[in-house]
Amino acid sequence: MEEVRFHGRGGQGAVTAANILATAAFKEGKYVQSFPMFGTERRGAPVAAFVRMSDKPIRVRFQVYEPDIVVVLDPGLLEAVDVGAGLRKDGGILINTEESPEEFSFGEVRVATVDATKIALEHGLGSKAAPIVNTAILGAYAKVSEELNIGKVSLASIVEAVREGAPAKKEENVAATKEAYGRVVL
Amino acid sequence: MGAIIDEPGSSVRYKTGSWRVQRPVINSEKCTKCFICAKYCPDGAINPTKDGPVVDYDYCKGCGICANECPMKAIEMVPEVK
Amino acid sequence: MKEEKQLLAPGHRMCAGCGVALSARLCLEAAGEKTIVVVPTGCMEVTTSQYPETAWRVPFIHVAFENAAAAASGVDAALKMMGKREGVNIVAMGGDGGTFDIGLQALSGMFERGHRVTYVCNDNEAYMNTGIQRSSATPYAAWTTTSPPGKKSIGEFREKKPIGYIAAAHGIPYVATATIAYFADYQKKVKKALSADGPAFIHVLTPCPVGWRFPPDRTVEVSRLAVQTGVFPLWEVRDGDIENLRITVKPPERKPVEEYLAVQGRFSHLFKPEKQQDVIDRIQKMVDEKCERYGI
Amino acid sequence: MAKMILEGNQALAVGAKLCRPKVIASYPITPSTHIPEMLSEFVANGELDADFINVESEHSAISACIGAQATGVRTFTATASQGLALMHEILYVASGMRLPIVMGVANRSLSAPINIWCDHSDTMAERDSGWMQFYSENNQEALDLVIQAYRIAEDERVLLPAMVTIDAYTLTHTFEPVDVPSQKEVDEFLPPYKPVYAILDPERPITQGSFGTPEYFMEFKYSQQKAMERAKEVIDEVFREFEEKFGRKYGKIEPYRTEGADVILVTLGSMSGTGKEVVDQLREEGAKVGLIKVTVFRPFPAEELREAVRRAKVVAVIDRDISLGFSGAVFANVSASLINEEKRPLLANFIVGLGGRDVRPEDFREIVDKSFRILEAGRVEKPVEWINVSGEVP
Repeated sequence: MEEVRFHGRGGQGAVTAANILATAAFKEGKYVQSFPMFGTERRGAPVAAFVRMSDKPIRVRFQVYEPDIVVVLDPGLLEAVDVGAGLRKDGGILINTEESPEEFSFGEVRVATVDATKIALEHGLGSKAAPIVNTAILGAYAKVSEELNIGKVSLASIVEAVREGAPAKKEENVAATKEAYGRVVL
Repeated sequence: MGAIIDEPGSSVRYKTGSWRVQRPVINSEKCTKCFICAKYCPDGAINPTKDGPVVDYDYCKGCGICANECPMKAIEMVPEVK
Repeated sequence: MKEEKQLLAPGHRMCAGCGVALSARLCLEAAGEKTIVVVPTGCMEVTTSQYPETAWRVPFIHVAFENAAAAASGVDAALKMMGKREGVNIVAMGGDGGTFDIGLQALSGMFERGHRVTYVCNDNEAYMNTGIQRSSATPYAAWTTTSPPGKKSIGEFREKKPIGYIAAAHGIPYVATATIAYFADYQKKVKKALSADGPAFIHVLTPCPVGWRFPPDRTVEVSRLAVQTGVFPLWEVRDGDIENLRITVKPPERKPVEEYLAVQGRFSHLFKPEKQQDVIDRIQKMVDEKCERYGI
Repeated sequence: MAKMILEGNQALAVGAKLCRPKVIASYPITPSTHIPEMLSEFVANGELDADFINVESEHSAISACIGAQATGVRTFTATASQGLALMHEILYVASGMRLPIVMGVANRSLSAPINIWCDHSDTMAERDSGWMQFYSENNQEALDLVIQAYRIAEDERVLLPAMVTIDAYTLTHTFEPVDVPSQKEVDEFLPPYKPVYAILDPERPITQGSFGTPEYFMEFKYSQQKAMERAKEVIDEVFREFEEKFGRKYGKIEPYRTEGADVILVTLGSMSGTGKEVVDQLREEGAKVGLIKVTVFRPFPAEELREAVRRAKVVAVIDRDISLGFSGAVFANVSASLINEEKRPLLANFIVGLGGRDVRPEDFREIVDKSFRILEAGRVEKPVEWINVSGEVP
């Protein structure tokens, strides 16, 4: 079983990202579970969402404490939240930032970065003040999972899930997803 | 089942006439058959008939509204004789 | 003269001279047998539906004290879904406790949602089922077991809640007041209420010989006095248009409220050991002000 | 049959929709709000032919359901926590009037302090209300149990209301794949609602909700108790039929690796899955431990439970609720079920996960460790123990 944790802010779509990722993994025949951090957080507050995927039925029902992959939707959260908490040594962390991976240190954990905000805005997803980065970052996730061979979900499945799950601008979201896949820095 | 009562109006088995300490007696000579008494009876114990109102003593509780409201003062409340 | 089937059968256990019993009879007579009755917990419920006998010859349901309007909403919805809504009346009959107080939230919900239910409040101005405790319908200066007069009390010290206005403020199609003495007026209003395309509310004053402390033969008389003194004006309002409230029974000449108060033991502390003229005057003034607004 | 990824609330809502309720009355409350939201959407877009009553409180929600069900249609409502507590008095009315209403409940703690997370205090507080109670382990069970609950509740031998529960967040807000049966399949399993006694019809006037004096009251309660007892059989029948039709097996209790187990854990709801995972691990480590999941809490399956723990040495009942001043509610029922057994296991109660505190694998391990220590000692020193709680009270 592999576990993924998303960090975002209320309203940024971290929960939707987790659901789309779970759907994509499900399309590949995996058992999945996705759920939000159980809280009352409102718009703007830090939130987290989780995905479990496995070849066997998933029975466990507790929060994710030791994720294989962490995805950070908002670089501003790095200051506020211990995004690396519990992260497995052989795992990876994917951060939405314009900076390169060398700028970050999470021990032995591999760091990947992608400027999902820029990609999202280029495709007209959200505004400068509130870019909608969750679909772009999922494209990056496909690449990272492939490279690390952990929590692997193909770009094709993610694209399909994005197309189904995006409430609006389906093709723009799909384009952003595909583009981010190619722009990850590892 | 579920304390459902499926016999409508079965309360007629319960004779409230025994509650009465005084009974209305209609003076048919004074009565004009306006049936105000029947209209105002809380117990539906006065039946309007072609011969005038008839008190159903099985149910009349003896409240005396009929006597009080009768425009002709044709109803008298008399003590129940035990 | 045809003998009509009483839809509220004799053998019910309401007190001798009960105003509520008379109100229920008159209401059902006007509504007819295609009527479903919803009743909250109270005097009427415990006296008419004592297992294994029922006084009701129409479908009847009681659920609890504060939810007659909600239960009636469910009946309305179910009939609609069953395709049986047309030609059937839904009448909820609650007391003042179940309507003014504990049931007000459910009532407001029912009004606001627009269920086609005629809600009749049989107001005897206190919690009679539990033994004459004050409700928000209890009038100023009345004795109840929880608003007793004493060295520091005049009895109930607040004015009666304007339930009819509260109902009308929801903008529902029809709101009226009525009382048992004026049965023709009352029954006409029941028919109007039932033909309204939405919720309707009729506030019926139903004197209680036990709680108001007068002899049981005077129930109708006391209800008539309430109208003749202007204590309880009879009116109707359509679509919440309170500006155009219509008086339906205008007493030819208003009698002094003292006549109404004096016949009721619940106001006896205003007359003895010594007469409290100031309080009586105050009540008269309250009534005068109201009646002037209504032009009666 | 289609596989869909649904959160627990959605699974419950979809399950309810497939049962074609005609009147739904519901009031929003976290974390069950998505249920009425989804159902109102089904009604709005014509997928479900029902009247959705936007009531002004949970009290009115259940009252409107009673009014509608008593008129003659199938009804549904959903709530959680304070909402269920607000319904409390009316729950007794629904069962006393023998109206087979089905309700979804998101298990959430009761205030104070106010808390929106999972525990079972809300439904346990209604265990005496005459409602059947079905606890879901996952979203599939939520959907399946709603469908089965209607069948059981409406059976003429039963005619009792039922609640189907899902744990706050761990199920309500968790997405996972769920097999959604087709409408046709459900229609074949659950016939249209035909009221047996309770109908408000001017053509056939009856009185419902009558006044019961001491001469009659006890008989009515006795008949409810009898119906609960008959429900046990009906539940088995319906579960069997469901398995035949849909291939998923249910039991009032579900024993998991209890064969040869010295220690048996008793669980309810979503923690059961985590418990099974830990049992697997411990079995691999050589520990003789098993688990019993209680799916039906009312009527309480005492007979099955007695049988299932017959050979165990220690039974550790894990309660996600607490009857303050005594023990967890499940423990009280389990121990009462065993009290007349000549040879019975030692019984211990562990209180976990109140107000959404996570129930983790290490909590299960701790409980198992403690249970084996009880086994070694041959006695229970502390019958009720709280797990993962700081002794320091703020």
